[in-house]
Amino acid sequence: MLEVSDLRKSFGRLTVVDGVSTTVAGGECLGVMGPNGAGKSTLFDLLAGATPVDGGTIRLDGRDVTGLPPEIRVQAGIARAFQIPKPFPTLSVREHLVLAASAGQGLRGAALAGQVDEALERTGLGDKAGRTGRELRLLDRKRLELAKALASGPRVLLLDEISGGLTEHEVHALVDLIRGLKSPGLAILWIEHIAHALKAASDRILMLHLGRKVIEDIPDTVTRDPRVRELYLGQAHHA
Amino acid sequence: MLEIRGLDAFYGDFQALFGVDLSLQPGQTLALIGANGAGKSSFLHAICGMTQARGSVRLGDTDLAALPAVGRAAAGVALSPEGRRMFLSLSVRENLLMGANVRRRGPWTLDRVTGLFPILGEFADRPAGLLSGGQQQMVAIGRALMANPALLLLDEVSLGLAPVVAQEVHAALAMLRDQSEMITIMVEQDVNRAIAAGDRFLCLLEGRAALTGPCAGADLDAIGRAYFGEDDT
Amino acid sequence: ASREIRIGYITALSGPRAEFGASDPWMLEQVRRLTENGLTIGGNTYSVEFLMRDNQSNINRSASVGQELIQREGVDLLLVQDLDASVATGEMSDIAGVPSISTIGPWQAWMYGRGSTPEQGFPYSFTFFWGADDAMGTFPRIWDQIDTNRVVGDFYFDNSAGQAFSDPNIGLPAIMEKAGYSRIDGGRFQLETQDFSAQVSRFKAAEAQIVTGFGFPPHWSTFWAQAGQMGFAPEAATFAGAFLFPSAIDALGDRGNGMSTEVWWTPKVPFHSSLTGQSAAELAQAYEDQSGAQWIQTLGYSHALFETGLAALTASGDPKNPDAVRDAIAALDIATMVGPVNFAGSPIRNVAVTEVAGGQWRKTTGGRHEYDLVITENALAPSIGVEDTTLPLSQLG
Amino acid sequence: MRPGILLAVAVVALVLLPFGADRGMLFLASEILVVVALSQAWNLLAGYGGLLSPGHHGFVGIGGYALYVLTRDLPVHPYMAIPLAGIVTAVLGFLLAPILFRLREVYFAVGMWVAAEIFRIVVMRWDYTGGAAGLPLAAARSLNREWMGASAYWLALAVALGATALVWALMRSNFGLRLRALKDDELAARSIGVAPHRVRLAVFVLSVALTGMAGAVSFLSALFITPVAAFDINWMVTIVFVTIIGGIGRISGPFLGAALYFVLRETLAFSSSWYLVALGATAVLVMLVMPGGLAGALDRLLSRKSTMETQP
Amino acid sequence: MIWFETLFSGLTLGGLYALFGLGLSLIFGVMKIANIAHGELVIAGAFLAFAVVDLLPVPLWLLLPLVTMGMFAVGYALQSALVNRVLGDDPLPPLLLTFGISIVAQNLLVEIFGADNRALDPGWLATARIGPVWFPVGLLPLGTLILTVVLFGVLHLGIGHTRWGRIVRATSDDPALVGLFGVKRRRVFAVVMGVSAALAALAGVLLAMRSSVTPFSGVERLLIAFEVIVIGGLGSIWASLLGGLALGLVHVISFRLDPASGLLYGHILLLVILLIRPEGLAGRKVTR
Ligand SMILES: Nc1ncnc2c1ncn2[C@@H]1O[C@H](COP(=O)(O)OP(=O)(O)OP(=O)(O)O)[C@@H](O)[C@H]1O
Ligand SMILES: Nc1ncnc2c1ncn2[C@@H]1O[C@H](COP(=O)(O)OP(=O)(O)OP(=O)(O)O)[C@@H](O)[C@H]1O
Ligand SMILES: [Mg+2]
Ligand SMILES: [Mg+2]
Repeated sequence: MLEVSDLRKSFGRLTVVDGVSTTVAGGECLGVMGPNGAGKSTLFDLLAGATPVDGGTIRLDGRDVTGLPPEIRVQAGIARAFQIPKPFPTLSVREHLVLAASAGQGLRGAALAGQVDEALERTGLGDKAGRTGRELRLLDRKRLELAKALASGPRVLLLDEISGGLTEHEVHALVDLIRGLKSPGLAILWIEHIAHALKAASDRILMLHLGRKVIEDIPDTVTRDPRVRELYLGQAHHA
Repeated sequence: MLEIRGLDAFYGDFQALFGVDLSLQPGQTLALIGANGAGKSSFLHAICGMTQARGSVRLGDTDLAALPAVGRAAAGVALSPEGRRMFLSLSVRENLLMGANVRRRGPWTLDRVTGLFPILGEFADRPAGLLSGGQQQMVAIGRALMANPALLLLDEVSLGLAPVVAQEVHAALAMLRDQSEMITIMVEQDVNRAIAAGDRFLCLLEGRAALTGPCAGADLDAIGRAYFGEDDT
Repeated sequence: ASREIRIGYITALSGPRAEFGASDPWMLEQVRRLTENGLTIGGNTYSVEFLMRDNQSNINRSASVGQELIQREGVDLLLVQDLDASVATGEMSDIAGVPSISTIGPWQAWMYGRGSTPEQGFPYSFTFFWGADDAMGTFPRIWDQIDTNRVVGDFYFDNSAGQAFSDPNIGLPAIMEKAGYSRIDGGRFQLETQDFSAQVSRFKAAEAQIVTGFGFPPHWSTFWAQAGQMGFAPEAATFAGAFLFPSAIDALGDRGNGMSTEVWWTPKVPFHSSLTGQSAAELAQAYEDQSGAQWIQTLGYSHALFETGLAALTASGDPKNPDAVRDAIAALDIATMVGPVNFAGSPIRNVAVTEVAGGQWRKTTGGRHEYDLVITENALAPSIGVEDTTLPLSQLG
Repeated sequence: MRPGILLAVAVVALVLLPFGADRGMLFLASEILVVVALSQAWNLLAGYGGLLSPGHHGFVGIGGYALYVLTRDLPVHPYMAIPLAGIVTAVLGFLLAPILFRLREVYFAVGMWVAAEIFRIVVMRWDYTGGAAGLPLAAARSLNREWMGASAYWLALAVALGATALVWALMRSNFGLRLRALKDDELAARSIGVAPHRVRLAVFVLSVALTGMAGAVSFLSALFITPVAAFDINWMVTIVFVTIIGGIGRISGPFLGAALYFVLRETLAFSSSWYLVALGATAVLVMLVMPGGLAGALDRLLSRKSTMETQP
Repeated sequence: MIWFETLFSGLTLGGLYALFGLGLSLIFGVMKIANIAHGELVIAGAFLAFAVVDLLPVPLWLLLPLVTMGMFAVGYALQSALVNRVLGDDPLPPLLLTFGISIVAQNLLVEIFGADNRALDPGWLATARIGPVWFPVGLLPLGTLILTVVLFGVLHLGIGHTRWGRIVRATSDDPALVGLFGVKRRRVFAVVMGVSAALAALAGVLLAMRSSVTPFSGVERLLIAFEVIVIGGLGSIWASLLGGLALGLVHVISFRLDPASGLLYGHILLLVILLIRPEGLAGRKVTR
């Protein structure tokens, strides 16, 4: 479904994404991990079109979307939940989702309402539909990020650290939610620092370091890899 | 010594800290830990005057709570902020000199800081924004040291640092701790490393002190539970 | 019917043209006192109410105070002492059927700008002032008095008056050609122009010894300073519009000496007021004594505007009847502070053409004012005496 | 339901005003309505669209000139020419947008201002538009003298209420949602599929079209137009004052702002410059004590009152 | 020959333009606000000079520093009493506040000094010329240009290479953070506004010597100042000099070729430059 080849991005002299290639099929969840500043969020920026690429191609269902602006990519089906939530301060939660469903997918009327309700329910925001973005606490802001992405009817879902700040219990619930989202029509990419959660939800894990791919394999292999232990998990995880 | 009683912090209507107490002796280092959003940064901000706060904060004879941020800086409080916050249009040297802007006397000079972090001497004339994350972290720490602080606040010390660099920074901090009367409060995500670096620890949970004690012989399991707010039962 | 006559008066009291209206509050005070006891017309006594409005030198504001006076205040007669305002309100007066008289603005700009002709005229709006052709006609006669190579550089501010002055058929270019002067065209310029080095270098390169045109004092002072800096020193500088007021000459410092200009009115003109019997000198003296300011050329015309308006109302027999007032204005022929104002015998409908002379500003030696306007040319205004001949600038230093 | 009825009564009263008011009041009312319409149009672009334009006086002027030139050269009734003036300005705005929309923030603002200056100079230089001397309204004598004031009032009312209704409807539509999202955070809005160019272009064209129509209405009763009057920067001064003092980004802002503006003007107009000093001082004061403008302050007052009422 | 004169006039006019832009760009760079009252600061400087020479006939070399210091005080007071109170995330309150100040200032000047055009008589300097006979240049415009370049240099050094400049740049980068380094940002802003007002006033005095001003001349100066900083590009001091000289040259050349079009070609230049480089000639790309 999503094919990425040799993606590159530099900011000035700093190369942040350095020749990353991967593919994600429908129904699959690719976990992305790596130290702070490894280039994970930047990779998502490139996929979503928020920053122009310096090199490489991005294909969605075989169609080259590399040069398209973000709004067109959303309409094509690449949706994203930001690491740092960006709710619109004056819009209500429901308005966020209506906007996502209408602008992203061109839905109208009952279909639109249905999609919005479903996204509200899945993310547990049902009772907060009337709150404005400004009023939301961190946790709800993160949920709203996910809900927006869902409401836009994605084919590829980019999730950036949506579990930050959640308790253990909530993380488990989130893992269940993501598992439940899996369907043949949807490819998921999930950046997360909580290794066990990522492991539980992902079919494969991609580890980035200094903008390069270190390893991409099934979760067990990745977490056992000595490079991953050295670069990312650290000594604490040997215990 | 640092004496904090009943510290509350606010962002507008939102309360981020609830009655935190703390007391530290000269030369001590506090490891401040807690989950994402627990209020660690808010605690530091409340001490240095970057956010509205209520409660008493005394450093030696000085009543910090009565001073504005500018006055607290002059009284010897220095912060290395989360996210490093470089002055982007200033060179590395100028960033460091900004730290000396309050003109307190003491051992820390440009030369000593570049002695501690040689790479900063090498890059002294580069715009600070072009440095790597780890290097920026060094600038932020060096900039705080340049004030010759009596109370050094370090937020997310090893964020964005390669493990080996993080180790170097911690080694330097350990040296500082042993050499001076400076009080240090350090926020560190890696609990193990934090406990190793501190004399005492304070674990925050949703703005409240969940657990505190000496680092030596600390019970990591208890800290883990306090960290996530799980009940002992 | 009500026994009150309401007269609207529009002028510029603030804004860039405020100098033109500087004497108006004082003048209105005088006229109010004169009409304190009302006017007796056709056997009825009417009280007179004057409504003075400041157009803030802003043409939009002119339109809205014009509307206010005509629509809200229901004035019987509108007097307008400002060219821009008279153009803006002329149409309203015609459409609403409220007679209006204006002054201070070449009549060509007032008439052609509004899309009419001397044969056609307007239903209710009238103006009296000199014409661009007459004022410009004095210029070559001023220059004839000094010895030059007869090469003239000219440039004009681009507004309705400037268009009338620079018109190739009726404006200065045609007049100069007829009088045997050759012309170096400096073009028209816009209000915000801050640099005249282009004109200076063009005139200098062509060795022009005379500079002329039309503009406001700031334009001239910039031009004149740059001329000095670039070493351009003509023998005559005759610039319409810029040298009307003593303050503009004062602002030039020593370099104001010898500027020549069209003269509409000075305290020296031999005319008397039909209202008060005052001579021009007495009027100026009274103004200077009571206001502390120096006389200005608009003093005479403002006074004449009141004279004409009151004369028309009196002659109408029924001041509350717009058509009667309109007919009375059209039939007017009176001697005023600025000389004869004759609508009745004018070949140009709705327009009475007044006299204009030429003069030169000279530094005084110990007089009341720093500069004095000396009349040097009077072909179109023989009743105004010539005091001296024009002197070349090189002689005045 | 009650506010709806109130609104309907207010609109009917406004429509019937010419039968009750004298010519003077009617004229003042038309002036107020033109200012409301202009401010509402500017509010749409600046307040809701986040595009601060200091060049709307350029479109006031183009609207005015469109009326004069159209009625001079074509057999169009002046009243019919008002919507046509809106179309002319809309087309001009549409043509200009590709240039202006490359610019951001200050660059956009300066670009707008400069565009207005260019309009002015071109109209001033062009014989077709009468040059610096301006044009009389050739069709004026064909208007019914009795009903002129009332007609001008109704036209102003139509444009003002039309602008307000349009803003109201837009902000309740999907389009309004997109606009608000874009203004809050462009990247986030694009990330859920909002196309910024299309949305901005639409508000821009609507805003300048309304501005052009209001300009045409205003110059209809002036009967004469000159470049200096048409492209007067004071239009901008009034619009900015009214919108921001009233409360930018709120539909009631232009009404409240216009009310304050005209109260100040009508009570202080005789002291010429002091009235403008008072106007400026009001702007300073409002920004110091209620940065959200009158509408913002009113909102807070009402919400405080309602929380007080709901408390036992 | 004529073209040399044109070139020279263009550069000297451009120098004056650059000076209009300099103070505005300083405020914009440091506080990220557009000071709508900047044009009035220019004009107020000129009127302060008129007031001084009306009261006592001070020589020019004394007048310039007097006016500059006076307007520094005015700028400092304006910032600390008013503008500082509305600085925040929302750019609108400072915008309208300075807009209000500009209207008040303009009309106060009218009330105090009247609406007349006024010029400052620089005495012998008005027509003083130097250079060879075949190419005499005015001392006043030449002096203006030299003074402008010197001021740009001084400001460049002051901002780039002094402790004060470091504090200003740091405050501009992160106003919320500098308090931790003992910097009172409101004071920094007040000083910067003072400097900006002083520069504006100096430009105003030079303008009043070159041509003349009325209390209403502020708007045109403001537009020119904005054009200068936008043509040059925001974010650098020298960019304003570049923008000023470019605009001055285009104005003078177009006055030569087509005087009736006024500033038209300057405006078109601006649009063309922005079309090619939306961030100005020497501006940094705005990263968003
Ligand atoms: N716009 C930008 N300009 C310059 N540098 C940037 C920019 N955006 C990101 N960077 C740098 O690129 C590097 C990678 O950033 P990125 O946000 O992709 O990391 P990440 O892997 O998501 O880290 P984290 O786990 O902390 O979220 C960092 O060093 C960051 O400072
Ligand atoms: N500027 C702010 N405005 C409003 N709320 C804030 C602000 N900064 C922090 N908060 C809130 O205060 C709470 C505590 O945040 P704080 O940044 O102190 O946490 P922390 O422990 O430092 O977390 P982290 O590990 O993410 O840095 C959080 O709920 C956060 O959302
Ligand atoms: Mg990230
Ligand atoms: Mg933190």
